[in-house]
Amino acid sequence: MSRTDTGASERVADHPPSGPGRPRRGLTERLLAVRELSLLIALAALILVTTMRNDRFLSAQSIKDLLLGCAILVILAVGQTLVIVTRNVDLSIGSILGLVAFATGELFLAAPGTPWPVALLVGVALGGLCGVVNGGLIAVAKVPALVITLGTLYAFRGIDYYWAAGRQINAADMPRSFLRLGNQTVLGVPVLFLVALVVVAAAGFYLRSYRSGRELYAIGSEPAAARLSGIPVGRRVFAVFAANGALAGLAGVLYAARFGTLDAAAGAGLELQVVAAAVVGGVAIFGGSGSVYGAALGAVLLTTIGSSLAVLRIDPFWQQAVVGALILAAIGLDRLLALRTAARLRGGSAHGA
Amino acid sequence: MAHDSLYTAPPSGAGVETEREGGRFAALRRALGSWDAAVVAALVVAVLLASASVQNFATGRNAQFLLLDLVPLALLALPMTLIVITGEIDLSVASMVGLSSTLMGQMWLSSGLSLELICVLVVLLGGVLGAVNGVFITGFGLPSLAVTIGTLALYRGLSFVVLGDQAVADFPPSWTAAAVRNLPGASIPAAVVPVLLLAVVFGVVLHATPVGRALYAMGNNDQAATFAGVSVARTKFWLFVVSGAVCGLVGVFWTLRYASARGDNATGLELTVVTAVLLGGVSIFGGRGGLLGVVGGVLLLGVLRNALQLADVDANALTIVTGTLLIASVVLPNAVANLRARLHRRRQRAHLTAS
Amino acid sequence: MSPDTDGTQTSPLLVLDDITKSFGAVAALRGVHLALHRGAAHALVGENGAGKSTLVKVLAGAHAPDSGRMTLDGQPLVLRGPADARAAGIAVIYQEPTLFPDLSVAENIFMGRQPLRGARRIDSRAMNRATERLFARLGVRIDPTRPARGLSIADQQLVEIAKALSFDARVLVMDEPTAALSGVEVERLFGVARSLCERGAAVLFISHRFDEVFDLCQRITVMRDGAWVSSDPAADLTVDEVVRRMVGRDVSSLYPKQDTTLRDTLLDVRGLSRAGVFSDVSFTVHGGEIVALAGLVGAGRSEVARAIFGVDRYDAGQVRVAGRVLRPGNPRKAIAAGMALVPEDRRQQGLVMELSVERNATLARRRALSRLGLLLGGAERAEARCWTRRLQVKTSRLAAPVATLSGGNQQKVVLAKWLATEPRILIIDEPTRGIDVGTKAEVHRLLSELAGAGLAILMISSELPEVLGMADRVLVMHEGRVVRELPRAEADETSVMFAATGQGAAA
Amino acid sequence: MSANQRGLRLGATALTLTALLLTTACGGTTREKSGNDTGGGSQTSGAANPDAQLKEGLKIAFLPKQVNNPYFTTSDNGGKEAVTEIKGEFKEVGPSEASASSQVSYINTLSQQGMDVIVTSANDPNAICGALNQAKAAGAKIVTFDSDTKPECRQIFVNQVTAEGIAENQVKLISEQIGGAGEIAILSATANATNQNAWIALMKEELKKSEYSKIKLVTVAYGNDEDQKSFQETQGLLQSYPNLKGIISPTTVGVAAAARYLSGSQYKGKVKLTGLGTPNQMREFVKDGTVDAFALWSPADLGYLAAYAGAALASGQISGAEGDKFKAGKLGEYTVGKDGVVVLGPPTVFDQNNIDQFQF
Repeated sequence: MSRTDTGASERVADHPPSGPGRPRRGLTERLLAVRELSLLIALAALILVTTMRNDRFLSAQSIKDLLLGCAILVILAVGQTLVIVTRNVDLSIGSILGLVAFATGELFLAAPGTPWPVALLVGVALGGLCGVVNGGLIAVAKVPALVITLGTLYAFRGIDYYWAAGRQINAADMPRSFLRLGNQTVLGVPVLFLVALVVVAAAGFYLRSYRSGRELYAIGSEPAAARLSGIPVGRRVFAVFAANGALAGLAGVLYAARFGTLDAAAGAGLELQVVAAAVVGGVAIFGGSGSVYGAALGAVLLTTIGSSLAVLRIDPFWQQAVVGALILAAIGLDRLLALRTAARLRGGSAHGA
Repeated sequence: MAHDSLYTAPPSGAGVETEREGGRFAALRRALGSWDAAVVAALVVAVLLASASVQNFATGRNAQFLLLDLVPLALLALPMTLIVITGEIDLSVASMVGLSSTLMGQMWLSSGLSLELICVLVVLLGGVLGAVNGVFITGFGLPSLAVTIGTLALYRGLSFVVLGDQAVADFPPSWTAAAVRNLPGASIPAAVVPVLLLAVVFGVVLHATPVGRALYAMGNNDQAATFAGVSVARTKFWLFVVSGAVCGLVGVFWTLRYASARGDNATGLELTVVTAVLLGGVSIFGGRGGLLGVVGGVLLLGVLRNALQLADVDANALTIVTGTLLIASVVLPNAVANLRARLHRRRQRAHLTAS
Repeated sequence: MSPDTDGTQTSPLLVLDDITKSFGAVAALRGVHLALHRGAAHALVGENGAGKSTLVKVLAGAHAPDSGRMTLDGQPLVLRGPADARAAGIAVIYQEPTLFPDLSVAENIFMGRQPLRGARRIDSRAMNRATERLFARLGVRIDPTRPARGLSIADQQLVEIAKALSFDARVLVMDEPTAALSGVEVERLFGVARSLCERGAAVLFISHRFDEVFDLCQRITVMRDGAWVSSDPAADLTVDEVVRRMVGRDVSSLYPKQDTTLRDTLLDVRGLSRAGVFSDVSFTVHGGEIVALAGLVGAGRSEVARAIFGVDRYDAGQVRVAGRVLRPGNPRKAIAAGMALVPEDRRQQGLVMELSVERNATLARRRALSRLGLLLGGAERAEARCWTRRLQVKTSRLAAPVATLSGGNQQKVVLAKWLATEPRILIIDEPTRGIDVGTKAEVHRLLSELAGAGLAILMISSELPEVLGMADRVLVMHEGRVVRELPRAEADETSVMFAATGQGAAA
Repeated sequence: MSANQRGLRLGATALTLTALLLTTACGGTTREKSGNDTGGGSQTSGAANPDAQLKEGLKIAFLPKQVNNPYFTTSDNGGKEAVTEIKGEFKEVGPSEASASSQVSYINTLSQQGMDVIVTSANDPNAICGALNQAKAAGAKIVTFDSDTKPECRQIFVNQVTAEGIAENQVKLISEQIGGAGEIAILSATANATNQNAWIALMKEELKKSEYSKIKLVTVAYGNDEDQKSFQETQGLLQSYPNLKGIISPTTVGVAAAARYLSGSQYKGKVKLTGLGTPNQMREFVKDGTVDAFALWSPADLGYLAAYAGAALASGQISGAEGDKFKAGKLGEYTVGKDGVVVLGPPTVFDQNNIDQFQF
């Protein structure tokens, strides 16, 4: 915490400011805009390079594939953003997704006539339940979310395995109407991507425009101050984990619709990509700052990297290494920028009185 | 130091707030003072129960299998204990083992170096991998959790890059046999001996040297440690280097034991290591725990898995058991401490109103 | 008998009755009474550690009292958390600002109470306008949309004040809000407080500056060692009387610094600067001398001490110990050169609260005590026993966590830790903060003895009587610079405060 | 230098020194020196008695690559059927993730439990060898199926088909579908999957035949047996090779993912797909016209045969030597081939006409 005089405020002793002026754009907002812009530039550059190698990369089919491919990751990244903003992390989402995806298949097996909206609701509810388990354990034990969710990562996956017992659910077991959800398009845009867009917009709107949304940032920014301000920290963190679980549940149902073939291993290892997407998207791992738009862009970027590696015929084994390198680069870059900003703010004027 | 408070739920609290925490942690401390003993007792109970109820458990051959399976886990738990005591974590250990293993395979395949030299190089390279973690964590001041999640992915990815589509398996049989050989005249694997030696070294460093004192101090309060002349960053850096070097060693052992260098070696082992360390009574917040408890934790975990496996418990149930054990070993001490603190307060209140 | 039955006309708005609160073995509040009246400002004074801040946290709902009653407007008041206190109309300005660095200034002020528009959305334009209006009332101009990160401590405090104002609170609690403010800002703040009073609010004001206390407040409550001492109309009291009640005995007998002969220069600080924190700090300390570094909170005193000791780096300048240049940024080198630093924040910097007394007392000596790199046998225990005896630390056993000790005994453990290193230079930051009066005297006697034994002592203290009583020389800092150097004979309350508040500093 | 640092450095130095000492003392083991001294050929112990009756009460354990793979669930169920027929004790154990090291631990457990036969599918041809040999020494008979180990580590390998058979079949299927000419690609599982690589090598041989001279194999992609990855790789193939006419995916996960991708894309019906898949997974895509025909052996029969082979070994009917014959219940008589390999038979081809007769 810097406790230094910046001279940033101009003290006017005798004449108060002349009426309410037009609010200027805050520094935070400007920094965020910079991050989102640079992500877009990176994305454009990547697409350009890949397209130069192979012009089909920019065909309608290919763009459709990209949008379809990133939808699930975008939804998960939005949920993870909610969690990271409060200075927590949820590593169990991959397992929640797998469990819910399998449960969806089971539901259709058990009750073949189930309309897909019901399945969607059941999946979201089951995901939410998993999130409640996470949130509850964290609230009760007051231990880092990392450890709890690392534990539930295995516990949920174990339940999934146990339940599936080596069985597989196939596309034929699920109703056509449900599977169409997975690759249908509206005006050339996949439904899945539209769902993701709605989730991003809703979460972004909530975080910006609602008191409880702003409180999430407050909690991540300075937990002790949040408590003193009367913010129900425990309740908010609990709710965030429940919401993240529900979003992972939604992603699980969509996963089932998209891939059609389900076994218990669905979504294994996805948590790394999701954390990477959020972090690359500018969500500070220290909490308190970052936006869902950035996280969503991060998810799109990661998916595009995956696709272009395949198109560029680069050894697919590089992909995981790239994910890791991106996480390191993103958090390192954030740190560097933060230090720079701090130095600039401090160096601005030393007791310029 | 932003990273020390990251992901720790209890309020870092200003001023008097910590005084209450002090009270609670004192209770926690009492609960944990006996944690070592509890782990050892649980271990004894587990062994006795398994011997009595699980067929084929109490045999020399089984002991050999059990111990051999535990060698990597035990080795990795040693530096992890020290790291967690300083309030950090290293999630990249399993990936470092995997990368060490493939590096060993690649060198054996294509470099023409002698295997002895390769082994040394792999341990040193492991140290370099750990140093990368260390630089990001102590040099840039980033949270170890985030950094090692990144290197978890990076190193695993690289280990696939290194060997790509092959598994190197033609290591000399004399070497691969040595990795699983028993001590003469006993059904105890010879590999246990270096593990024990290292455990003693780590135990002595942690419990009877100035370095160990500094580790506890910085895990509890790195500011106070800095004011007392402890080089917090430098010590942590070297801990991560040591962790990497031990991973290199485990990589060598793993490769020889399974006679196969593959990109997916030791996948997911980090969870088991962290579980064993926490089960051994090391506090995830840092500053508390001992090596004896961790060794107990490793053995307990091994005995449980082995016995359950022998009792034909489903592998999936074992996954659940590991996850649940991890959660229980962090939730239980805290829940107990909370309960005690609450009882204490109630007693105090009763005392006050009575007077 | 209730202490506030004497001659007040209206029934009090907020009453605290027999409030008790303890943390572990430490009793922070023991049967405290307080009554705040509508339209009146009430001062709460007491030494550091007298329990004022704990009382503030009880009022804020951050701490639940162990026993006692609170009533607001005659109704029993139970605060289950800060949110309850807010709902009851109690606003608190803390000693240390509690802002969210990542959020905008306006959001910091209105967190949880942002103005809304349709569909319960936050109306950020209205929020920013309201913020500008609040700042206008305070007469400052801070961009409402800038993040709180990077604000100066004074500006942070102003944001806190604006926050409290925005409540239209019935009870306004101010815990040393003026420490970092300039004279004009203090006047503005008092203007706001008075206008709140006129509207019928009750104000509780905590400060060490008696001129401000007597300027603003109608009643004064004195606390000492967590206990209530007295509540009287300000008009019936004098400064001397208040100080006597705060300290509990005559001031002069407290500070037994003996005159000693000066020896060689041991600490020589030349042109030390750290951008934005302090600049061009130069002074020397001789063996046998106690030099006090005085100034307001935030003037940069502790930061200078940290830089000298090497915890922080500095941008320019030099530190010499007995003539030899000390490597910057390395506390271990400083310790090796014979320097010791007893930091201001015992809990965060001085002690590892969960480790035992023994481990804490020997932490800085862990290397010296080891044989062949091993700490075996009872070397640490013997050393710890020796020093805890010499300093008369009261503890049940050396293996007890230091958190279980009282504040005074904790401070002795810190001293033991550093005296065990047998330093030549002792830098001691707020040596008696939060410890009881008896131990205070012991600490002062000890410092005097140490100086007599030839140590060079650099003392940082916010307590003027301590500075004036103990120091051979007083260096006064203001906004990161040493603005006055006063020999003992010339130092008095007026001259030090005058320099510390920056008045006439330029002369 | 600080003592702290000194201690750590001391440790590192000591470690290095010890290792270096080791190096010099032993003179060094290099790859060239060690050579390939692992003797080949399966070791057969004891003579076989072809007339011996199958013993009852044999303890037969199935250890698949992982227990969460539907393919193995099916084949293990086939094994169970066989074991029930011969009145043995059946057991299925295995790791939840396909890793060789956890298989070792299970082999040890099984050997500790005194199993008569261990039927396993190896995650790594070498890694589980040591444990298998120990189990063999402890009296268990070792049968591998689906994925083999080194021949000396087991007595019998029950091969689903010969690699040649697969290669022949797959190339023939794709050639028929694309009309004998054009570019094709292969979508495989993981890049180090032993049998996949063997098949791919043989497919390349097969393609050299004159009748396939107009077919060009452009690349091999690896979907890692993950849905998402296989999806992306299929997508990448289609973009990189605009003239692609067909894809062979000789892995159940890959072929299903590729089919699902194709069925929702503009390439549906235009780019042909064949491979190895289960009828249940592929039924949808055969019916909607994405896939004309694909092949697979019966995993259940594979497990069934492996169980009988194990029982025959344990009963002394066969020893694993070339030429040994045994009866495998409903499947009839089988002969042990070279290196102890028993071949299940040619793969079944599934298309629109027959797919509804199969349920697995």
